[in-house]
Amino acid sequence: NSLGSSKSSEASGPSKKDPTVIEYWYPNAETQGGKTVVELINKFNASQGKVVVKGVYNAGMYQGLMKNLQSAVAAGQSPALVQIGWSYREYFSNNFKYVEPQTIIDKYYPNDKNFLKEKYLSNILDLAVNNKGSQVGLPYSLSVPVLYLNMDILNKAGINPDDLKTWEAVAKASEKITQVTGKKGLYIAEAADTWNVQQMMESNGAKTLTNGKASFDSKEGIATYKFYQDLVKGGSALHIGIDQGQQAFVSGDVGMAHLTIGQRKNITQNSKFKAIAVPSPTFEGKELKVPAGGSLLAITADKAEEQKAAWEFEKFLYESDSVAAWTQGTGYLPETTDATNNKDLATLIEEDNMMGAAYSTLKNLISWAPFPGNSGLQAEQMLLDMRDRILGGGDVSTELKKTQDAINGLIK
Amino acid sequence: MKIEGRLSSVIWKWLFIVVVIIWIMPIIFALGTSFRTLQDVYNNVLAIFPTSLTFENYSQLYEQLPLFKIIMNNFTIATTVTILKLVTSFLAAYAFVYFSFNTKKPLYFILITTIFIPFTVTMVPNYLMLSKVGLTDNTLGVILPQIADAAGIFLLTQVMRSIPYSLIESAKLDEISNYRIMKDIVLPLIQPQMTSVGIWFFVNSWNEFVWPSLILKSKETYTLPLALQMYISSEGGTNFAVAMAVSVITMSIPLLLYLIFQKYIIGTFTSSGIK
Amino acid sequence: MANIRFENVRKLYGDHVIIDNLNFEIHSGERLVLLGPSGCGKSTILRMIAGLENVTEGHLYMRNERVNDIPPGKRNVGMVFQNYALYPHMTVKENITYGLKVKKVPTNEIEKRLDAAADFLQLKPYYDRKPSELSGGQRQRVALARSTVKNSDYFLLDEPLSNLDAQLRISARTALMDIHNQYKQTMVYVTHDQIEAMTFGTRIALLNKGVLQMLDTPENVYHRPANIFTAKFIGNPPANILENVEYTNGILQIGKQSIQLSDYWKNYVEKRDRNQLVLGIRPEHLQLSKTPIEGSIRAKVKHSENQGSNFAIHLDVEGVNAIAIEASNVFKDGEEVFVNITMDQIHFFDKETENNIGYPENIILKKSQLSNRRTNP
Amino acid sequence: MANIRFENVRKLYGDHVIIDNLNFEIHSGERLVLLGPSGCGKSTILRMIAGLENVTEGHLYMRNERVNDIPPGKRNVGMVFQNYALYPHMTVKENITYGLKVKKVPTNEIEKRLDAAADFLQLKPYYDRKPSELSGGQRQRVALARSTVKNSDYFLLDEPLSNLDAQLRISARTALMDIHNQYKQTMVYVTHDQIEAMTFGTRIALLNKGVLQMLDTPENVYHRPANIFTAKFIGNPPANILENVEYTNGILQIGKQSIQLSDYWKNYVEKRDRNQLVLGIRPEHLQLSKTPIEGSIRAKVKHSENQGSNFAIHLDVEGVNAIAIEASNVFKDGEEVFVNITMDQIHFFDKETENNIGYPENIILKKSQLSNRRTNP
Amino acid sequence: MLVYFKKIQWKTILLLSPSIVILSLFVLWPTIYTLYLSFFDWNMIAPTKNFVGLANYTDVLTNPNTYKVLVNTFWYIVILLILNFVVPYIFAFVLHLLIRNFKNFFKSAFFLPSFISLVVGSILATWILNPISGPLARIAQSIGLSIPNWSQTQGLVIVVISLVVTWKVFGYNFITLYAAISGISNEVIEAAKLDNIPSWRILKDIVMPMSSSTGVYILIMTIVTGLQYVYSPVKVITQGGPDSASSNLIYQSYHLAFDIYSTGTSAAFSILTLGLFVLLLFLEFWFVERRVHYEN
Ligand SMILES: Nc1ncnc2c1ncn2[C@@H]1O[C@H](COP(=O)(O)OP(=O)(O)OP(=O)(O)O)[C@@H](O)[C@H]1O
Ligand SMILES: Nc1ncnc2c1ncn2[C@@H]1O[C@H](COP(=O)(O)OP(=O)(O)OP(=O)(O)O)[C@@H](O)[C@H]1O
Ligand SMILES: [Mg+2]
Ligand SMILES: [Mg+2]
Repeated sequence: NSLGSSKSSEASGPSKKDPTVIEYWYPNAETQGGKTVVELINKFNASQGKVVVKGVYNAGMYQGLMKNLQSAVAAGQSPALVQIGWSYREYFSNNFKYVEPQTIIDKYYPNDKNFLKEKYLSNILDLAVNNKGSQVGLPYSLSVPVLYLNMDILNKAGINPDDLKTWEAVAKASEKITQVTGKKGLYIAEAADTWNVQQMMESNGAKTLTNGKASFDSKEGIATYKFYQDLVKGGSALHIGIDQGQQAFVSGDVGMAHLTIGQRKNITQNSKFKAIAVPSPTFEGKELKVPAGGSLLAITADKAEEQKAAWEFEKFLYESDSVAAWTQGTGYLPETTDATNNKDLATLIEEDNMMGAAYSTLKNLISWAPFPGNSGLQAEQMLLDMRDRILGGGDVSTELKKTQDAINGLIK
Repeated sequence: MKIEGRLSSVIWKWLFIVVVIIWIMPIIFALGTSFRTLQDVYNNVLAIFPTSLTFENYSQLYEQLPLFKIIMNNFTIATTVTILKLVTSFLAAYAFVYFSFNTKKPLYFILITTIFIPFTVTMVPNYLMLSKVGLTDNTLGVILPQIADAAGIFLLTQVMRSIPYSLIESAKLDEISNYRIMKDIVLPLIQPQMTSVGIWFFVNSWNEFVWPSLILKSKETYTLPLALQMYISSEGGTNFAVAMAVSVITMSIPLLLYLIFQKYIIGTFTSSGIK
Repeated sequence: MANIRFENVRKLYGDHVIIDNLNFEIHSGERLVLLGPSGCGKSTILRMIAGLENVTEGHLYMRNERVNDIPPGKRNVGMVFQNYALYPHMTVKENITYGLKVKKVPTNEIEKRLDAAADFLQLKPYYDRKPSELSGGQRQRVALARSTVKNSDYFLLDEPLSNLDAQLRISARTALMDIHNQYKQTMVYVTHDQIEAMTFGTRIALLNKGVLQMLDTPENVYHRPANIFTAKFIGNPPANILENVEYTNGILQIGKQSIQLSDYWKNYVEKRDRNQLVLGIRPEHLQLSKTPIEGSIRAKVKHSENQGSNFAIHLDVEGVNAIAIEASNVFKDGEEVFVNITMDQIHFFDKETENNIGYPENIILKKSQLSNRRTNP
Repeated sequence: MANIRFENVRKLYGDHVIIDNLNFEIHSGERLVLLGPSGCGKSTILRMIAGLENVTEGHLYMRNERVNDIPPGKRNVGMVFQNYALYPHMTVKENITYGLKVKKVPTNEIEKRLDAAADFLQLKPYYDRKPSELSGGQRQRVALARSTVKNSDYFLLDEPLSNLDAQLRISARTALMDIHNQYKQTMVYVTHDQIEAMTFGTRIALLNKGVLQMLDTPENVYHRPANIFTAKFIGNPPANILENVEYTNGILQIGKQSIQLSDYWKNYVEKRDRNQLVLGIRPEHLQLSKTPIEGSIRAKVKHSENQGSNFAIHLDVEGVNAIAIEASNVFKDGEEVFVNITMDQIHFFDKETENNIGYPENIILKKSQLSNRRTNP
Repeated sequence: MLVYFKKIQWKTILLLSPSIVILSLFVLWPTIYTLYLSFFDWNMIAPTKNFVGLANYTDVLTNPNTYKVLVNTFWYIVILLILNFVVPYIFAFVLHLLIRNFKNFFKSAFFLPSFISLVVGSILATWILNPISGPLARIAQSIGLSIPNWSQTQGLVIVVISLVVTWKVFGYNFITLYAAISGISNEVIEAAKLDNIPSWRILKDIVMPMSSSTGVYILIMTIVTGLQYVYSPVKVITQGGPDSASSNLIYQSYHLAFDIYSTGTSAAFSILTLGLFVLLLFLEFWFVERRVHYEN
């Protein structure tokens, strides 16, 4: 990257002082707002002459980005600004050097003193605070799971979307869909994480973590997994990988799909049926909880110049127009309070049923199973394996107990 | 060959045709998909050929990426890797087969063992090494570790060992230099294997993804497999149609080269009777 | 001085002793024919001279220099391999000229040599064929042509004409002699064809199981075989060997019959003080008659073989097989005939050592009359 | 009825016509020797019989059945390949027994056949060697052994003994005859060895450039050659051919000299109404003398060749090369000699067609006396 | 055989040095470094490495997942050997000796998928074999059948992933074996045909031994690179799931290193994997090599 950056600094030659060149790493594929990222960078670079941002796309989502970051940092070449997936919050903050945004503000930008408080809801800002209380970065993309509905199928099966407020109702609807239409009733995303399951668990009163220890092996935890397992066993819910699952839903073979709001564009643009979304369901009599997906922006630059440049760029990204563009490009939720100042965004949230459904759950946001220390990634893998085993027919209580013990063994 | 032979050869021929169909179908599917809109792909899964032909996927690519530059990068890398691998493998194999020296066996064993070393072992140390000398985001940095592959040495050694030794003896009697023996005798005789392994090297380097994705950062240095990754995402969904357009571009270039030289390449596989 | 000298050469393949203590010299410019039964080590000797096979023990000299460690390319040796070793991917023409091209021999010189070789071997029509498109004999001729164009100091030929028809073989042989007369290379020639051996070689080396049996001119090898092996190996049909011949007082007892030995033989044998002997005589030196002649012995005709120009009459002489050669066949199978032995033409071998016991002086004189050496054509 | 019949067979390799319109029959149980110059198509014919090469045009019958489309494995043919085609990865023993094992011949039967073959080919010591560890002749013997153990109806041998020494060749040939007498396979045998051809074949087929020249018993092929090609090809040295012989009134004009033809020839030739003739006579039918005899012609000795049992005297007869065979050599190079021609033994060929014009009746009688056929040993 | 080459060592050095230098630099050195790392608890970026002795090895060896992955690897090897070694051998033999027409067509057609990357192959497989809405599923549905949920089914997932790898590797193995088989002297095979040896025995007893030098190469490469190739489809399709059912040794060491950032255990895992492979190679040299036919 040293070659690349020197090249771009030459390109912007005539200014008196060479502009500071910084790298910004992002994982957004073209289907996930990659184009918007490039537009925002270009816009920023054109707007001023002191900083040149070089965007670096990293394939393989947050995981791929982390892998590359790991190698780059080991080689002493970290970028200035990176998008870190929520699930990597603990691992990142424990192992990489970063600067808290407030530090930079205090040092170089006293005028921005209240920037954080003013821009974010506190529950959202807290998503980026690690277990040790450090503000690792600022929330950037926010995604929540919603329940997408294929209205063609639902109408045929005679199901009212307004009834789908609880998982119990969803389960009934799923069975009915299969009975009436012969199609699959429900698909709950099975990505390489247990995000969607966590939504169910927490909304059933189970706690993934209590006081830094795994605690999902509770009555509610078991009940939730049993519920999920029965859905799959019953045959109306689909048990399949994320790529094939979303393909099946967009192709019109599934009635309901519990997927990230990030899929909004994909679904609206490519499906032929009438697609709407409702907020993630909760369990009867329980409070709705939705774990936040998406990423935070962390500053990894260590030179003062670069830190400043990174902050300048970050500030630009949080301008309401930028956030609006970002939200529209990615399908994520706006993370800042003033984002709705942008008219387009405001109308979008108001008029787009899917966006609205997601937006309405912002207040229910919780953070994504922040297992402490370095064990987080391994714990996540264990949860994943457990999910596979349970959906494959394993005994719920034993599996939960086994996995919880194993994770707590790790944490200890 | 004759009557009975004919019967079984008919059965085999049909079996071959079935396999060929299975082998080719995905390619046709990819080709067809690349000319359809994503919506069309989702909703008419069975239609292999586009209901309405669109070049949208390709034009989208052309707009978003420095496509020509990327293809050139790919080409430079794959060609260099292939040539360097073939040359070094050939030289080493020749030494292993026709020279004798006391450390030959252990040395050969060690080199062959390197084939067994998974890329996970070498990836990070290589990255650290190359970034130290400033070869990240650089074509050379992509090329170098790819050359380190003993598979060619292995194959060519095995093949050279099946050349009748009397041919080499005959040349030795005429005081033909090793260089000429390589060029005039060994090389023509192992040409089929050189060709097949050469194509293999080229195609694999052409399609290499893991290593370049680690080392290449800017779109100007990208290769096609990296471009493909830009359309694959578990979060936002995969743009299958555009991904297939990238794939079609990616596969069509080596394929085109193959078709141009096909007569020559396949011809080398029919030269029977080395011995 | 392109000579070759073997000094105490031993050659092993693994544990197998192939050549055991070989000592002999091939003179510069001679045509030495290597003869011997299949598997006796002929090709191995050629390969050692060429440097393709290392000498396990002993010394090999060429040009009076020890060459054990000189690589093949440095010995200036041309060789026709027994299995041809043609380059399968080159055409006939390329096969023949490849070595010259690499040596940067001028093109017109290459063409000249190619044409000459292809001419006498009748290869012109096949210039552009690959070896796989040739018949066995054609391949052999290409191999021969390839080494003749080389004009090397040493020329080793391992059964170079074995797959050719008789007429082509004769003309090729004659051409090879012409080439030799022109360049005077040192030729070592392996053949199984006796006539070829007799007509081509200035000397013949006869080997058995890696041991040299006799090394002499064709005449001497034929007419004065050094041992039973040589007598039996040379000649077609081979010499008749009558073992268990008792000598007493000038009388040879052969089975139940006896013949009187001529005086000079009598004196000679008596001086050697032996009475257990082995008698050897060539088929053409047995005369058959239907009626007894003085000094002849009885035999029975077993069968006769038409060999084209003459007949081989297989006899039973006192229970031992013997063959006589007659120009025409007037004998019936099973008939009794009388065999007359020409005393001048017999050989006596020691029963133990199997070596020839030698000849009385006046036989040597007579034999030398026969061996009025042919000059080169 | 294991016969073989070629009907209008043509064989092309690409554009090359190798065999053009071949018609002949090989009788069941006979030993046919295929003779012909190198590259004339002998191996191709064997390969067509074996089914390894398809017949381009025409019909090939075996057991009176058309076999053009029968695969090789179904023809029950054993074959010795010219270049052996041994399995390089199998030992000698495995090479010989592999086919039998696959056929599930009982083990003791396999052992018996193996032993018998290895015995007569002296292969026992090499059972466990790979072909690469054998000498050329040993490899050839393995190839021969492999096909003899097969006991097939047809037995094709492509120069099976070419790399063996004379003695081994004779014993192998005898053993092959024994095997043949026992199993009466139809044998087709390619050889370049004339004596082998004469002694082994019940009939000889002589080919040239894919065209059949003569197919007859060895005696007839030798003594009554059908055409100039046959006369020149058979015999070692070959028959002397004097072209440009003028016939007028019972006188043959040979160069500047003339001889009187015997009466029966005179009548015969005159009836045929020719005066441009080609005269053929075998070397052994020329008698040389130092002094002129009635009816002899002058010639000059060019050189003489020692052939072991006799001498080949190369002559210059009116500018034409000729060869005479003499038991001993009393002639000096350059000496003038007188050549006497045995009238019974001469052949006349048509100058255009090159075919033999035939023989007067009383010669046929005399010749048939010579061809007192050998019985089998 | 020739001995003269012994003296000209500098030529040997000249010919071998490019390969040795490159392999040492980019393969051997990293391996030694990895061996070194396997004794530490480290994640590549932390400032200090903790020496833990053999702890990483005991970790790996006591983890039941390791054995699961080992068993998977075994099945991958078995399936890949059948599909990418045995079958192409048979196909190459049949095409060379039993089929007369369209040879070049078949050669090209078999070879064609080799041009496509495994990533693309995997994406295609995900789509085409989607058990709900893939084209194959649609066809199956229309005749009343259904496609098993292979990506979530233990065992089956290994088979399908092996098939994806086969799709790519088959053609190369096929063409390489074909080249070797067509190099066998025709007459040797003819000799066998004359003896009415059945085709399968010709393949087994003559063609396989005589092409065995190339055969050994394909055999080993099928195992080694086959397992490495499995990485791509696993990464794209299943990420090792369900519950590691599709993981193998290579993927697992990748997973440990880059998903879990357990550099030390990954290093130990890789070293153990390597040890296993070297053992396999040794066995090969011991049992197979001596039966391989080499001309020299
Ligand atoms: N593949 C081929 N293409 C063209 N011509 C060929 C091919 N194979 C053989 N020939 C030609 O066919 C002719 C007959 O070959 P064949 O092997 O039958 O000869 P042959 O009589 O056995 O000769 P020899 O005694 O030398 O073995 C030869 O002139 C040869 O050059
Ligand atoms: N690699 C080997 N290992 C063991 N023995 C061998 C090897 N090569 C040759 N021999 C043996 O060495 C002996 C001599 O072989 P050589 O080839 O010199 O015989 P030859 O006289 O040329 O016989 P031929 O006339 O049959 O060609 C033979 O008995 C052969 O079996
Ligand atoms: Mg030999
Ligand atoms: Mg032939």
